[in-house]
Amino acid sequence: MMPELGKYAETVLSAYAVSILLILGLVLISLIRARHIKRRLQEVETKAKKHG
Amino acid sequence: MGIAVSDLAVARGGIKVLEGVCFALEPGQALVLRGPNGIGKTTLLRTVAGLQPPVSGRVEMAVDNHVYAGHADGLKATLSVEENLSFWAHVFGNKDVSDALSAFQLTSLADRPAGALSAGQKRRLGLARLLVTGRPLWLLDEPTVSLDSDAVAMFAEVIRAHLSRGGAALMATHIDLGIKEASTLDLAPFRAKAPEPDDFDGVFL
Amino acid sequence: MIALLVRDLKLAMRAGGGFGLGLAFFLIVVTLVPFGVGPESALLAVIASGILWLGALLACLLSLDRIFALDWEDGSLDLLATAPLPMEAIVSVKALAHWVTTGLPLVLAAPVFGLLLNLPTNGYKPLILSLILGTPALSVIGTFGAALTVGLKRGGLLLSLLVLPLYVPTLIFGAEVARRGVAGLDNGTPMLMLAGITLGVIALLPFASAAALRVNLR
Amino acid sequence: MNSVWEYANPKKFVQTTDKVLPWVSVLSVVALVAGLIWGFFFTPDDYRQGSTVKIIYLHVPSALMAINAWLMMLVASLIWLVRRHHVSALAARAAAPVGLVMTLIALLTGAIWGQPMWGTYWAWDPRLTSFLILFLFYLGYIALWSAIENDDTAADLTSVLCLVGSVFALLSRYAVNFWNQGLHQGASLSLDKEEHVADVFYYPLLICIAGFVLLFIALVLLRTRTEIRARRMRALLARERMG
Repeated sequence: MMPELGKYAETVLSAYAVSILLILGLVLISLIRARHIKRRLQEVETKAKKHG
Repeated sequence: MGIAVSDLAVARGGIKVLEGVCFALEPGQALVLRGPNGIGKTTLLRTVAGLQPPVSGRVEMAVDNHVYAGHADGLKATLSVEENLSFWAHVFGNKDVSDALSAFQLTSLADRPAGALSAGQKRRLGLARLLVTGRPLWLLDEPTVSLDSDAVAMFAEVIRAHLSRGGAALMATHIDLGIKEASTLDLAPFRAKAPEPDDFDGVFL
Repeated sequence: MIALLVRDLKLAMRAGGGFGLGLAFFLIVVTLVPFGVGPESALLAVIASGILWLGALLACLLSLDRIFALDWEDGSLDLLATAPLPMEAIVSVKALAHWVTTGLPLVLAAPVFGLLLNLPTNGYKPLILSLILGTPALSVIGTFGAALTVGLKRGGLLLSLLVLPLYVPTLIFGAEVARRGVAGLDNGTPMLMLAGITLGVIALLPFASAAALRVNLR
Repeated sequence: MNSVWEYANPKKFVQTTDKVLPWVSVLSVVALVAGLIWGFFFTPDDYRQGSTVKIIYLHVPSALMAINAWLMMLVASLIWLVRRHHVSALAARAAAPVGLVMTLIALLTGAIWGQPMWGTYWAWDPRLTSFLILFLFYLGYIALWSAIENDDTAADLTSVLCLVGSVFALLSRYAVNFWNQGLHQGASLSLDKEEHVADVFYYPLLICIAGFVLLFIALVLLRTRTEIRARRMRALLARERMG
């Protein structure tokens, strides 16, 4: 399955690993923050409506 | 010469604090803004002075007509009293500062560095700046802070003289200056209503 | 406008630090470099012009946050904004005052510091010329950074982060003029570029600085 | 209400992106996975660069997006300054960290590729240097956003910085080219030479670029929604404090 990367295997694999990790990290942080803020906003909104 | 404010709304920190403010000021008149802390007196004065844009409404007055004096006096501690004053006189295109010095009884302190003045003396120097600008409309934010009763009387005298020369003054203060010409505007009725929380609109609230 | 310039210069003189501090910092940088790279005069001669440019840039950076901070704290900035001076003129005068108190002394001191770093004799003229042409741009760009960060509590570090990338073109062309001068090459092109950048920022950046300052005052 | 500006209303924006976002996300994942798998497993090695040529599928799209993200921020800043649409300012804010990560990927993959090709991780190649400077611009922009408390002030100041920064970024690009023209004479050491890229490399590369573009759009939409909500939350809290 793995293609023959030859003597540059380390280079290519590390480039892919670094990039994919960075992208996944960014996506993950964005998603977590999106959910967090969404929940906090709901809390604040219900509170604001209760007090008028 | 005068100033006309119509249906003005002002915001502090992105939140509307006052709305529907209307008043007009003719030469020779003074208007005292009153209201509890946080109602937006400073914000209103800064908006009228052109330091911040109004949320809505209009401020109509001639250009280069007004001078603003805020909480801070804008004094340089290392410059002398006279140097401080003559700097502002030059900025406003004037030269003579002796009248302003004597009006606030600062002549004897003229050579002293502003940093060596007491709080009340500093305030007097800050107010003396109004006289060297030669502007007819004064926008004053709490002008009597840290002044003793003598100095307040001194200041009231200066205001009266200014009004009689055809000037005008808009000020926020808690102290009664005993100026007959001055009318009072209570800002409490203009407090902005909080928008409905459901109003998820262009400005978020 | 002249009154404002005179006042700022007076304040810089009386506060004591205005003229001296930047120069002292420049001297320290120049003194420390040989400790870092070794005392060989041949090596120092090669890097002298670059070090002098970097030192001038850093010394300039050091005093940027004072351009507006003091006037902001004591309320003069509010009063100046309502005075009959256009904001663009205020920021230009502030930049000029900053250049007179830091850039100009650095230009004048550079030959002395060049001696310390064993700058080749044919390098003095292009170095001084490039500093004269380039340091005004540093002050004007720095004034823009100071206008952006004037109201912030810990603005100093942020100011450096914002301003240093903007200094890149000036530094590149300025140091290139000096370096080519030392190497005896033709430095007409970078000289023109440097002058172009300086004139461009003097003409255009005050509008951005004034806009930023107005936003910060409201 | 049938203009584009309709979507500048925060509520309308959130409602619309509710429908659009899932599609964009799925498409971006499909394109990225397809493009990268095609590129990684099913393309031949370059005769000169060997298997390192596979890095091109990450390096070129991320470098493109690093620049395009800044351009998008520039346009959004201009829209904010001219038309005062809050969503526009928040979109610029949302895009900056994405652009930063793209720049970082471009830098890192470039450096990793450079090690076997140039024998060093870092060379002051004009292109690499330009991206390093771009990285600094992103850092400054993000730092300024997070340092200012008032949202409108922050939006105004970062927009001005973005405009000025764009001009200086172009100047720097030119300056850096000028500065290092003599050192790497002749040999083109840059990865980006699409002109010479053969078809075998070209089609997977196109799909990867499309994937990165879609990923950028999805992330910016998601993050803009978050910023809108955070902004509304701050407004509600401030309203509460005002009493």
